Amino acid sequence: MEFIDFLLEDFFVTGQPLIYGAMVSIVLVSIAIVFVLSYFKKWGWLWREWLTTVDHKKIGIMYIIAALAMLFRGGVDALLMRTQLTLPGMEFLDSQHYNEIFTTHGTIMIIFMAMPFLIGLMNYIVPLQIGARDVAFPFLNALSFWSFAFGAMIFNLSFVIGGSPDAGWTSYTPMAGATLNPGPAQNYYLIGLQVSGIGTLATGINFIVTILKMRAPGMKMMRLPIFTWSTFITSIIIVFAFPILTVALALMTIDRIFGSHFFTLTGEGMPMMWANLFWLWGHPEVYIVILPAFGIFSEIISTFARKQLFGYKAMVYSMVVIAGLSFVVWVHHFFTMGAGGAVNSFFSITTMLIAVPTGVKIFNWLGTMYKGRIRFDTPMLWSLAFIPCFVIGGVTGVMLAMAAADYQYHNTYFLVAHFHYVLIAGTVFGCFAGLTYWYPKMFGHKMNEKLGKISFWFFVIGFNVCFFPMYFLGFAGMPRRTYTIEPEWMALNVTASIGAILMAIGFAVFVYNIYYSFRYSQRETHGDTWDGRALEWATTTPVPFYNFATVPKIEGPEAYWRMKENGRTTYEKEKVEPIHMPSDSGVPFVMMAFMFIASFGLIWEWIGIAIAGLIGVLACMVIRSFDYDDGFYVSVEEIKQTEKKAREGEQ
Amino acid sequence: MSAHTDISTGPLEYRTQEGRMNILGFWIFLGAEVVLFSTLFATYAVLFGRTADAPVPADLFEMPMVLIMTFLLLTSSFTCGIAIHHMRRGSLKGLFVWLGITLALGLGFLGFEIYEFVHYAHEGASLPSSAFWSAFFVLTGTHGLHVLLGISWAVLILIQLRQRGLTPVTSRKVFIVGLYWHFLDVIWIFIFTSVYLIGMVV
Amino acid sequence: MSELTKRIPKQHVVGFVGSIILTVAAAWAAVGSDLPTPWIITSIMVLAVIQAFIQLFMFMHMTETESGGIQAGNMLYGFFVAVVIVAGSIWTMSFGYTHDHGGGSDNDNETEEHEHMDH
Amino acid sequence: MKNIYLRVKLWAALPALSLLLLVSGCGELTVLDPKGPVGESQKDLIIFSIILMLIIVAVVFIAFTYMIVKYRDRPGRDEKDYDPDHHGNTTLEIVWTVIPLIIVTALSIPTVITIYELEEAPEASSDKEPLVVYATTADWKWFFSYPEENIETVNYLHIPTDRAIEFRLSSADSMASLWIPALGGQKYNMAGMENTLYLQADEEGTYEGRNSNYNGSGFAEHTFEVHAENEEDFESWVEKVKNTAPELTQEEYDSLLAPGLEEELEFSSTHLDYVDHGTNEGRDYLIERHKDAFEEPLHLKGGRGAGDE
Ligand code: HEA
Ligand code: HEA
Ligand code: CUA
Ligand SMILES: [Cu+2]
Repeated sequence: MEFIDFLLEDFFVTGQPLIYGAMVSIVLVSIAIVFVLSYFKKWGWLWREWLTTVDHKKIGIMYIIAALAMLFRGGVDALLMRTQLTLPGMEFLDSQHYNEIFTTHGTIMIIFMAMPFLIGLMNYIVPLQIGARDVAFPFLNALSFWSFAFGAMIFNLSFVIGGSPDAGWTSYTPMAGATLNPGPAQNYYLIGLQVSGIGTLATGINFIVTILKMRAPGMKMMRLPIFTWSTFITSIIIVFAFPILTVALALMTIDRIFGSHFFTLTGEGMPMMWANLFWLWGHPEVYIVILPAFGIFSEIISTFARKQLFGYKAMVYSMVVIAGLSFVVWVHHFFTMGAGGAVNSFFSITTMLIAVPTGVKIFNWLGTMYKGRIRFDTPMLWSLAFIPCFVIGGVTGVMLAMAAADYQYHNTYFLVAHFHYVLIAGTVFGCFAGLTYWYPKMFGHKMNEKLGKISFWFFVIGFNVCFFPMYFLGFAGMPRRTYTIEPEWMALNVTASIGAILMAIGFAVFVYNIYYSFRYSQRETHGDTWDGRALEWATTTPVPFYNFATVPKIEGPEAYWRMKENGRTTYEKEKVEPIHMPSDSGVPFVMMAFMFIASFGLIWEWIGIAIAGLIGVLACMVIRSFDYDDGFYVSVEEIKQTEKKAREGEQ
Repeated sequence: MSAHTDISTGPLEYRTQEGRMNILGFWIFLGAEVVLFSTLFATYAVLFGRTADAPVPADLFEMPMVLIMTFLLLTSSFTCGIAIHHMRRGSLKGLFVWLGITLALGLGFLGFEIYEFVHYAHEGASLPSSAFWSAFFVLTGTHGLHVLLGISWAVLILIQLRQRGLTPVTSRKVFIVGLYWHFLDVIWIFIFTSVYLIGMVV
Repeated sequence: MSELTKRIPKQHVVGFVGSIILTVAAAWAAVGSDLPTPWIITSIMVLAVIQAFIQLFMFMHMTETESGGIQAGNMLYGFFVAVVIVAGSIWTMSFGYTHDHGGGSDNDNETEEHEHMDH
Repeated sequence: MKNIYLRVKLWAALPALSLLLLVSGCGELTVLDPKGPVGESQKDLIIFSIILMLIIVAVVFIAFTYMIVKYRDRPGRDEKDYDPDHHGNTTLEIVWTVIPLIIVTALSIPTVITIYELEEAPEASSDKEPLVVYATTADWKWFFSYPEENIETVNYLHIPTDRAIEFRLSSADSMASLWIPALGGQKYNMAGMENTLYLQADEEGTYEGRNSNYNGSGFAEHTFEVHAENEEDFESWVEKVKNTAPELTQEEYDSLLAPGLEEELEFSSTHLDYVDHGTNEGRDYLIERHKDAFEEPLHLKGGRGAGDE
């Protein structure tokens, strides 16, 4: 009886029609998935082809699918918020639920949408761009993916079991501490981010080694495609920033569960230290989600302007400078803490300096278009829209960086407008651009152009209509994270909500386009869909699991462009040799499933379950340590067969 | 994986492409560990002096014990170096002996650390006592946990050495665990200096 | 490669003896000397950094093989970020003037600490 | 190609629109219509930066439009201005590195000057001693203590005009941020610490004040009203409170601290007699008394609640 009471009162989130709806739909969708898989006898296929795969291309695709799902979830959160904020006195959400929703919206969008989306694209593309057969550590790569997937699952579970965190994606203490915020909700945030963060760190290491050690012969660093460069630099930021988050989350977890006093009011703890650690990671984090997007735009603009990238070296060095500066600006997120004139002046200036290398990039993109012959396919449209929108976001960032003025902008919708302008125009446009650009390589057919353009215009116009008014809401004194608005802010909020609806339509058309193109698009017969320049276009479409039958020797920048000029391919019949490939493994999935159990135990402070799960994790590590499986060889015969089939359509 | 450019000279652990990549990857991981520990150091430094009603560090820290712990780890780092040296000479026996000594020293260190923690707890300084003591226990405890992990990991590798002898793979593993062990010594030097010595001075 | 023939390589012995000496020197500086506190803290931190380099070069062979440069660069960047985190946190979190920093009577020690950890 | 022009027009329209709104002095934009010297210097900085930013935006937009119009792929385009191998120009690259550097310098100088200026009481009223007000928050209400006058108010504030107010900010529990947009920027209220914020009103009137730093379910209602009046009115208000309001007993104060919303109240003594939450001793005063009260989050429905009058 007591147990049932517990289930109804604390375990499951009850009393909200929205959440009942979510529960029912989760159960229905799960049943449907189980049914479909059983009916079509697909369980074995799922396990063999996806859950145990170590192929970077499949892992990349899984990342992207998960990220799209998270964009949907985060987007629905956004629409709920916009609904509540449209009119003064709205009673659609009460304050508690509104707070939970902006918290999950922010967290999901940044941690479980933006990063995995970009990491998915990196996974698929980077090994292809450098002429490698996989990443340096394929097993670790699978582990990273599953740690992200289970981390995201834990976080999303909070919605129906135990309640969602409600302290903002920044989770400032003492509000997020155990005293003021008891219960499992905040633990979901801590543990969900922790689990996926470990995977991100591993991804960073993986890509650094991949890019340093697995380049095709002749592919010098200064010949790398610019997207690979951006991945490399992003990975460095990841490796040096994520441990800070790991520690910060761990400290708050220990505070909440084991009674320490890092960020508490009692025991002389120091709540602001959390903010300090959070932003020490958090600022580099925003460049983690923008630099790969910069890389994508560079590839696309150069391809569709049909010109070499302007100022390749400056593009590389500017990213290096941004990466370096990104570690010395974090205090701009709490200028209002009162750290004094010297601190604020220093961090104001370092922050504004980032405008310089970023400006170099903007002008170089314009330079790339100069004397080009620009085609306006959908990927290019996203990239073009990025430039003016991002500049608006960037220059308002510089306005925020002026500490004395920031005392007025801080915690207002001016800030909300800034970060959506950079995150959406930068990261989200970048993801959409990259996905449509590389889509034919991944799936063997283009996305429909007409639908693509419709979704583009809805999304871009909606985006500006939604977020531009928010700058003025900031000037009008509207604070962020407020669940209800004053009458004088109504006009602008109505506008913003209309914009959000336009964006939602844009996104819906985008998703529909995936389905439509799957059904009706013409299949690609040629690997080089867009007349591309980098090596990923040199393989056939669909890409064989070993990527390249023969690895080409690289003679300069824009490797594939040169190969095309010299009539070379990645399949030179005489040179085919057996290819060594890593074996698939179920260990990453199982290990992270145990991690999931351990996390769930920790979140509910059921230490027994937590320990049991951890033992499972350790056991998997031991199994892995004793695993001497050295992979397998693909025979010359099989390679020739595969290539013959794949190249049938080409002459 | 791409071209297996294997070589036939030089230390065994570097001979395969895989071995070289693993070692490089581990170095990069150590870079991340530097950041991880420096975050703990930063926290410790910021929370220094926030002892609330608990004892202050100068009253509890004792030089002899800290010195013993330091020498244990320093020596183990040295013996680990010798173990790797023997491995590179192709002496499995030498490797076993010296790595064994290393682990024994590591266990000794852990023993002292546990004793120290229990002792402090008796004196009224434990994790929940105050911000300062939280920072102290988490910083030193994280290091201790790493040592424990290093020992267990090395034991697993010793078993594999038994089973397979010195191969490019096993020697790579030994080398990497060796790097880990030395690295923990580096961290301890900073704990010794900025926690214990400074804690005794001020 | 002549080192390889020896049972105990000289480099490692030198490193070991060096680190023992540095440790003893630091311990002495801390409790045996009567230097002013800021001096003590500066000097023992310098000794610690030297010891770290002994480990990295003499025991861990950081610069060995063609990845040596990368490995060294990686560790150097790690140290840069470490300095930023430690010094930066102390600087911003001590935020001087208007804040009651807590720590009651230990306050004096603390400010000293802040000034001298910035290395 | 119609689309391109449409978009160009759209984006050209946005900054023009913003400029329009600005020059028309849109009364709703509180931050740009400040009522005191602190907000005034921040507004000047903001306007200065907006002008520079608009120039940058204009340059980028014009260049952008030029590129996509002139170099778009269209039938019958002159082949001579297509140069696929063109990939750099050192002079240009130096130019667009140096000019932004100069702009950043131009922004930094007034920024640093203003930062230091705001650390002190405003010049404009340096002839008078600032009025000291302890502004303490507890979830989700404001306590304003006037130590010299020995009075305390809850959720509203009276200040004299043309005299600097020296706020001593602190919090009894979660972090908050005192913000009166019409008078100037905000600073954090934190437990166990004390922050100083100077503001000043030059015009009489009633202004909105609020906590702008999210702190849980009562956040939207965590507001207060600021009545700025001339020195005489202020004095008589103080007298009135002194004479008519009850004393703030510790018992009463403790019960007011419990998390929740509160009415406007006034007292003829201050809580500083028992506790100063800005000191180390006061940091866990509230927690010791109301630890268990945080279990249930407030489920406030939309609309203005207790923070309103
Ligand atoms: C993709 C993510 C992303 C990116 C790229 C940026 C880029 C920048 N951000 Fe932003 N930022 C966020 C995401 C991002 N930000 C988020 C999520 C928050 C809020 C978090 C929260 O509190 O929840 C935030 C908050 C934030 C703040 C804190 C404000 C506050 O809390 O009060 C500040 C303050 O300085 C700031 C500044 C900047 C600056 C100066 C840049 C610069 O990098 C921009 C540089 C670009 C340009 C300037 C445009 C192009 C340049 C030219 C055309 C050259 C000429 C220009 C000049 C000379 C000015 N950001
Ligand atoms: C990459 C990051 C990212 C992205 C893409 C977005 C996208 C959006 N965000 Fe987000 N936002 C953040 C990151 C992001 N946000 C962060 C970090 C915060 C701070 C959180 C915090 O304060 O802690 C924030 C906060 C935030 C706020 C402020 C909340 C507050 O302070 O009170 C608002 C308010 O309007 C908002 C709105 C939106 C909207 C309308 C979108 C739109 O772009 C969304 C587009 C819409 C869709 C993609 C919907 C798709 C759905 C359908 C098509 C289905 C429709 C069906 C049904 C409704 C059943 N966001
Ligand atoms: Cu050299 Cu261990
Ligand atoms: Cu930032």
